[in-house]
Amino acid sequence: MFSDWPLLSLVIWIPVLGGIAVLLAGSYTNDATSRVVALLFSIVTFILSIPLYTEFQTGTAAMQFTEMVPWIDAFKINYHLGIDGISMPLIILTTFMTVIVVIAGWEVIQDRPAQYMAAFLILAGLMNGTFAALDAALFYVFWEALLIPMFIVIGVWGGPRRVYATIKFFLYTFFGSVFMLIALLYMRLESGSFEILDLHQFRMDLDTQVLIFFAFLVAFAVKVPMWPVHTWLPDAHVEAPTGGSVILAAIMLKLGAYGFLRFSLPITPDASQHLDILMITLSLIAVVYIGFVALVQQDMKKLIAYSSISHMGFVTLGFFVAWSIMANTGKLDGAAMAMQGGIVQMISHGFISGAMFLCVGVMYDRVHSREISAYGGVVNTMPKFAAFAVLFAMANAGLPGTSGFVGEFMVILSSFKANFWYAFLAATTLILGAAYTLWMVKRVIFGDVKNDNVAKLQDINKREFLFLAILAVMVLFFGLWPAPLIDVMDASVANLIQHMMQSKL
Amino acid sequence: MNFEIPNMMLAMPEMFILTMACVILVFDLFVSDSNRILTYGLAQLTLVGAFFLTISDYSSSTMFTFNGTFIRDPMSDLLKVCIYLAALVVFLYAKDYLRQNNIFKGEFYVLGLFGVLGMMIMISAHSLLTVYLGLELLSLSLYAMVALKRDSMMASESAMKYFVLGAIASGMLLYGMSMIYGVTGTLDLAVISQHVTEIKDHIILVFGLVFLLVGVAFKLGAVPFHMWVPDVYHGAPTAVTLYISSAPKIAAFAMLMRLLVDGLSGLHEQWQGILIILSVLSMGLGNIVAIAQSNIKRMFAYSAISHIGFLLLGVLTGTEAGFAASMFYVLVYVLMSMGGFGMVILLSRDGFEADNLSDFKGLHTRSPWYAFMMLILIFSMAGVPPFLGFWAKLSVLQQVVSSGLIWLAVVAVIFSIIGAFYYLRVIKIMYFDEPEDSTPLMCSVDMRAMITTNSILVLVIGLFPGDLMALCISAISAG
Amino acid sequence: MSIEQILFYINSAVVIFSATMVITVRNPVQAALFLVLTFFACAGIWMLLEAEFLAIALVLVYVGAVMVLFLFVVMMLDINIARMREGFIKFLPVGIFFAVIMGVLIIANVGPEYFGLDKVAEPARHPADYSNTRELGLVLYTVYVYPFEIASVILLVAIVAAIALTLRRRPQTKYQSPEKQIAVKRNDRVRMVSMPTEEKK
Amino acid sequence: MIALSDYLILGAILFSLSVAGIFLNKKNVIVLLMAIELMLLSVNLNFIAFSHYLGDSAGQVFVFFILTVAAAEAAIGLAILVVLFRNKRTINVKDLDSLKG
Amino acid sequence: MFENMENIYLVIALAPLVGSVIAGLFGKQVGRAGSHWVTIIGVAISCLLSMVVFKQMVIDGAESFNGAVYTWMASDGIRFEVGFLIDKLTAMMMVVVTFVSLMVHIYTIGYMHEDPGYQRFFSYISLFTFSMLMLVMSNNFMQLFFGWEAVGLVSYLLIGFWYKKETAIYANLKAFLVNRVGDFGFLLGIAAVLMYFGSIDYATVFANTDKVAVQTMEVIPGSQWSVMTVICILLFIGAMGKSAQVPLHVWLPDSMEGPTPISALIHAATMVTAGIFMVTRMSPLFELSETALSFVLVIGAITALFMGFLGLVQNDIKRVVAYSTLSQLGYMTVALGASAYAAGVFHLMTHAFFKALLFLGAGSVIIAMHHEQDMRKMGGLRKYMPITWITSLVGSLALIGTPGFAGFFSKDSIIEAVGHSTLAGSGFAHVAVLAGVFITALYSFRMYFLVFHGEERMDEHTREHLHECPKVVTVPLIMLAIPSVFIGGMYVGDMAFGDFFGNAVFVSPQHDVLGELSKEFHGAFGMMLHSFQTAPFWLAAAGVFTAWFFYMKRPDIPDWFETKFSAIHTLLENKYYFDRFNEIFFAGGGRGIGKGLWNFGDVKLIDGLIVNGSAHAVGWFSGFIRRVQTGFLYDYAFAMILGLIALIWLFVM
Repeated sequence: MFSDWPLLSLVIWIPVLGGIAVLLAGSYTNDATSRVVALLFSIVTFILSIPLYTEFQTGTAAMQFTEMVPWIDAFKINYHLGIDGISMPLIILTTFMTVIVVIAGWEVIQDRPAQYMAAFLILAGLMNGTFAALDAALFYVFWEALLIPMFIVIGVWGGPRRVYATIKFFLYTFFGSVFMLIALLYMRLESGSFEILDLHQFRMDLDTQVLIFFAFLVAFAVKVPMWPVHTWLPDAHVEAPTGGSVILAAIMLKLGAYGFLRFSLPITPDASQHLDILMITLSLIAVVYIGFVALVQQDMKKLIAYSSISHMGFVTLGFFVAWSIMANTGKLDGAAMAMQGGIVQMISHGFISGAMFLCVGVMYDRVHSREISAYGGVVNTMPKFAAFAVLFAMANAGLPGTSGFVGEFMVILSSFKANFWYAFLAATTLILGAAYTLWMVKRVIFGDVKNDNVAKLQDINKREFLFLAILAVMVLFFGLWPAPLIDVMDASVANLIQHMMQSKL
Repeated sequence: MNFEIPNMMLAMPEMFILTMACVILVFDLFVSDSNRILTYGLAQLTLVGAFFLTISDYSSSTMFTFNGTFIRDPMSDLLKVCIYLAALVVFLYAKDYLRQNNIFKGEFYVLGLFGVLGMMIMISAHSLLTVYLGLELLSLSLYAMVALKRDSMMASESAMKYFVLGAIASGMLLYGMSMIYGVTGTLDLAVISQHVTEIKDHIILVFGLVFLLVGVAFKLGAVPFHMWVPDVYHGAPTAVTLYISSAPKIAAFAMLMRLLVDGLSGLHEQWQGILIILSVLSMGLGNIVAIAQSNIKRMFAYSAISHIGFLLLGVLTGTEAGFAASMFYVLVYVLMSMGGFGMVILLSRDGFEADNLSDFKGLHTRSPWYAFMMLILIFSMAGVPPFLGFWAKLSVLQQVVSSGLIWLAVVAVIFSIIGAFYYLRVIKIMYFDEPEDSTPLMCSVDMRAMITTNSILVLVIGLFPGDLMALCISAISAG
Repeated sequence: MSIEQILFYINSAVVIFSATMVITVRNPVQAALFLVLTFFACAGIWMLLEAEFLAIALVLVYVGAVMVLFLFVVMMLDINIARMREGFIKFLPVGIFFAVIMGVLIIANVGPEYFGLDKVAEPARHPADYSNTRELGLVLYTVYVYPFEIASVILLVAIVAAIALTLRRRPQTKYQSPEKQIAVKRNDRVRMVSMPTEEKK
Repeated sequence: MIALSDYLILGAILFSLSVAGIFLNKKNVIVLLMAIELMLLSVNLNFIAFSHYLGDSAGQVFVFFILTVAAAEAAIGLAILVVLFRNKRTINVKDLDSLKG
Repeated sequence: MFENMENIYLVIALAPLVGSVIAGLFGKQVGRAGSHWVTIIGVAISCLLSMVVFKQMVIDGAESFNGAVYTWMASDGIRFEVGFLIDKLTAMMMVVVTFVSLMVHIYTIGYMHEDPGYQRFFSYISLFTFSMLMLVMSNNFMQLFFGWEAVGLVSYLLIGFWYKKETAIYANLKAFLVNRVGDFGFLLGIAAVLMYFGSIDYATVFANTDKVAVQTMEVIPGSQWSVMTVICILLFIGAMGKSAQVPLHVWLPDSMEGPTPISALIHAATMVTAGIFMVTRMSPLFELSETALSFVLVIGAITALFMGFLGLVQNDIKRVVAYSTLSQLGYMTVALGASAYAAGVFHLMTHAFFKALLFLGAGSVIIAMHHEQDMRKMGGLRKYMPITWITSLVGSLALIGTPGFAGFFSKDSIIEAVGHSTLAGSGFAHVAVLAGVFITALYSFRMYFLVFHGEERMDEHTREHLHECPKVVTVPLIMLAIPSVFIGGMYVGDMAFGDFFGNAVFVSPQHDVLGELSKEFHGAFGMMLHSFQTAPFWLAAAGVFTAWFFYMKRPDIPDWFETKFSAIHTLLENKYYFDRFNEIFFAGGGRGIGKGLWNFGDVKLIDGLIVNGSAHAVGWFSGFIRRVQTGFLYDYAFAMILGLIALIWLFVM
């Protein structure tokens, strides 16, 4: 029944319209109504995104649910949407997390809740647009536009250093993306098209590819973020309100990684091959260096933020390890697994980091501190919460049976084929990840009640239980049975790898 | 030179404006201060009339009259229409401000309309002489308007500066014109263009060109001929700043086009180099110095300088698409700039100029709607999609890339990142800071409607920029 | 050396000298007068170039009107002349240096290399019955009617602007209004006030 | 025989003098206005010289208009000057620095 | 009834999980009794069915089962499945795990009956049982790793069960991290397996060992290492973590912070033996790398001997048992290194019983002593708690290898096997295990005498309340004491020297020490008789005697030793400074690196210098340039002229 609906347009524009509706509800009625409206729209969006999965054709790498309307003839830009197995899970993740964020912000945001909810709805629409765009210019428009609501969210509802953090966030990202714009313009000039799929076929010499690769790299590396352009993330996360951190970690970071898959790898395969060692090195630095840095953080959100960077290192490692595998073993076996691992890691990290930030948010709402040292023995007063917190911490540490394990496992297994030391360094996350996460858990959750604030804590209420439980179910589900996720992306990943291996020189 | 009977119909809008300006001048004498609104209404009607006159006879081809000193082509019509609209909006925004500042006088409208006439002449100029005269008509009107708030020390100071520097610039422009006249022996741009291709040794022409460009660059406010911009924007009454920052940019662009493209396209190689320098300097200085500003009018002034840098990017490519992109840019810029200064006017109250950035503090709390409108404008100026400013930047960058100047595009975007910082600061002040004064903004309905329309246009055209761009392309390519 | 050359050089010398004085003398009145001298000398040079009408116009319009306006303003504004020109010296060398550079650069381009007699021959002199005024007049109202009209508008703008900027209705100035004087009634002038008598204490 | 270049050089000198007058004059605005008149004069000289040597009347027409405009310009300039003086009680260039940065 | 074995296996694995979930998530609803019943029933079902499986596999000799339950995922042509491989080795492990677990469940009712986290505890131990079953029943490396980490998780949760105790939550973090170091190697090992075998199913991997055995790889550029060695050593690193081999043993003594039942279940009987089980499972791989075997042998020997020494100086009753466990794990590892897998697993089994017994006995003492664990405050408990005393004595005798007791058969087989091994390091290992016998006897009986004999050193209050524990405690003790005595003699023939494990264990002919030994094996009784002529017996006897002499007869001698050899004593007290070293070098070093990278890398270099630095530079530049806008007309004009000059210069000249 859904096959002839413009589902992608709906999941993009319904939340945007919903945002406007929430704003209107906020100005003409009361906050309670606007919350309900927001929840309604987010749920409708989520429901609309489900057919994207159920009606998805798994066997093919072709774009599905495509919509194509000429948009700006003067620039030859089309409103061209479509998804494959790589973008589809991300869209569903987005719509899903939006529901969670709306629920999570329910009572917590007392200051202009309508605008808060609206910002997230609009953000969701724009993010969906970014994932669904098949026209590079359209992609860019969504990509940049979503900075605005996020900028506002961090700036208005953020912590004490929110201004620094949000401007840093905006400028960093803006800095990255403008180079991508130039690269796109150049390719538009040379190939005559902004269509991503056309660009995939567009041939360039190596030098050009390398330049374009770097232009893309700046854009995507900032967003992922990769070392050394990661320093906006901890600040943004620390200062953002809980919902902002959740969306930032769960989805916005994925945009960068998605960019690699959609642009860098297929458009500049030779440059990617040429520079894969660089990318692998940066990824491994992210895993190890950031792992160490996370260890010494005193602020819970900062710690989780650094942990996010470290985890995203696996994603990029998985994406770029294919050529090393090829060089080392002479076969492509493992390349697809690495890439799938990266994608699984993206999805899983979306759930886990979102959940972790929500956990910090739950505590922050009660004590108004994110410092680890302000807590201790939370389990005594909040046993239910502690159970969730430990579960998510374990997932963050990559415990098998949780979704956090799957991606790391696949990436480590396949990077071993490329080089022993890649796998070795990547696997240090087993130790470092566990160390920083569980050390935090030890200091925050376990132990005797440390101070009055902790003693006065109330355990999570039904609303908090609801969103933590939903996330817990997701984390466990994909940990115990990741097959559904991997099946949908199989064809697309295979196609992408095949594409990467064809020289475009 | 044989005389031919001029085809007056082509200059109908000009004649209409002139007539009406004179009518208003006389009419105003018989209008008491309390009924000054009638003068205002008449001025607006004039613009509306000119608008319909122009579009009723919208030209699809190029026509000359007055012995080739007057040209009417699609570009001129489009730009003129935009100038009417800009002036209309400016008059509307200015009304309350003028009233509050006791300069709600007929002279403002008369001078404003004469300025519009000057711009129209510049746009339709096809001879060095008419270019010059149009420019002077505009400039003299502007000088007077800046000083119109006679009891303001800043206004008179800035008028003086504007006047002196403007006179120097037109002196240089004239010197350049004299050299070009000396080499080609004609004032007619078409003939000049022809001669330029025939003359082998370009050195004297280039010499003249440099002087000529100094004059144009001054009018545009390109570095290093920009020094008047911040002081005049800052010192002039905001209503006048609004006027200066809007329509005259379109006229300056037209002048640039007439001189460089219609007249000296044979010297493209040279003027491209000059424009590159001006452009890079403008983008750099404008964006960098804007950061240090605490006065929003000054900040917008530097922002204007940087936008001019971007505008030049399109022209310097020397291609039709590039010109169209620049044209698009200038129209977009004018729309955004009007909105920005409109907001400044909106915030000012009786006798109080709300031109400090801190006056915008907590605007979001005070009046969320206006804050949102300003947000749209600011992000648009910063070039963030999906707002209109992005497409403007995109279109010029695309042309720069197309003409192989990728490094220039990179420089441009780097400066636009720096620029984003001070735009973000405005948002920060509006949205993240606490208001010092929590009273909501009050303004008249027409102002409110116009500001809203203005900002929403920035958004809506930003979502569908194709038509405007197509219009620009067709205007350029048909000419 | 022909008489033309002699006239040219004398006039040129006067132009340069007086122009220099314009920008260097302390007193603006002197400066204005030197400017007048410059115009006169220039008008002489224009005569050499057979631009009689313009030469006359220069003297009549400029010296006669504009310069008088200048002097008028100078006198009116009551400027403190004693403090003139301090600070002139400080950056003088730099300023002169760049002025010279500027001059050299321009002269290098307009000099004999490009505009010498070998490049541009001196045109033949017009016959004695040639009227420069007539020639200009012929084109001014035909070929250049459009610029001419614009010029008129510019002058109009100047008028409007000058009035708008400088005309002051002084509130403290008292004007007579004869019609009101005539229409005045006794009651407007005198008001009868009844007061209680003061009681003695 | 006077070469065209002679006139042009005179114009150039006049132009340079006027420019020097503008940026060397640190005291009096009115002198600035005079320097501007000088600049226009040099341009006029150029035009007339070219007009003469080219045997084309357009240059002289141009000068005619420049004179007109210059007069108008002088009027407005002086009007602004008067306004300025009324506000600041000075026309010292050095005192015109409330707008900067 | 048991036609479809796959369902049986599923029930075995899932029954404890169900119990765990019910007790964990609905603990409040089902109540304390409800949760222990539901978990005990779950584990009991598993235990019974495991015995059925054991019967089918071992006694009826059924074919081993290898099948998938569901496909976890399929990526890149490789299927990752969750499935079961049930053979004799698995069956034996299943019985051991479920039986000990059942005993511990029952015992817990008594041990934890006052604890507020009663339901949670049952949930955890049931979850552990499930995890351990998944581990041993796995038919592929991934599931093995799943179970491997899952038991680690439960261990983490249980060590930190008393989360208010700072030492407990320190210990559980330490345990998890040290285990993660092992897992790190293990995961790399799995990666290597996948790379060279193209599969992670045991069956496929073991079928293709020949092809891989000849391959080499470059770990350090320029040197070719045998792939098999690399794989085995990596896998063994995992085993070192889980089975607490030096130097990854440091977590085990600290894990005694957890409740005693889990010390018995997890940290003595089952989880720590996962490494032994895993190496045995991987015997087809290990057999192909002598280097790896030597490595295993030496590590095991070091653990066996040196961890034993530490048991001598401990005063905490549970810690003594813990070091004893370490030492015994060393024995098992030595057996693996000597290719005597069967002996190793045999020891694993006997050890599971008697060590669980010892732990539960210690726990019983602790209950009676009101959670006092210091042996210096005990003594003479024999009178008060006879069952505990007897069963503990049985356990100790089994531990030291008294002929006839279970420990004797398994341990002696190992010692013999090592003696016959020809691998590099086997000489050292032989000496170490022999010395270990003496040490084991010494510390075991030191503990025994200190606790059950001699003067009563506890305070009055405690003495008055001393009494034997309730039945839920004593019954499991008795139940465990029975196999501790008999199981050795029953199975030594089959397991150590027979072909008990069939295909489950592969020993290459040149390493087959047990095969050689089996030629001299003439029944359990014969072995006992033979033992009186061998060193181990006399060493053990000497150990017992020394303990009696030192701690019963002349308690001043140990003190004299302490002062005389204070250096050695301090070394032992500080556990060879492993903890200190780890604390300073790894934990401190890690934090130091983190701080350094953060402060210098992130804060100063990237953020300070580059990001904010460029922002400040722009800001400074902005402030600087704006001063060019002086406000003076002549400067503005000058700028224009300069611009003009520059343009002329550039474009005209």
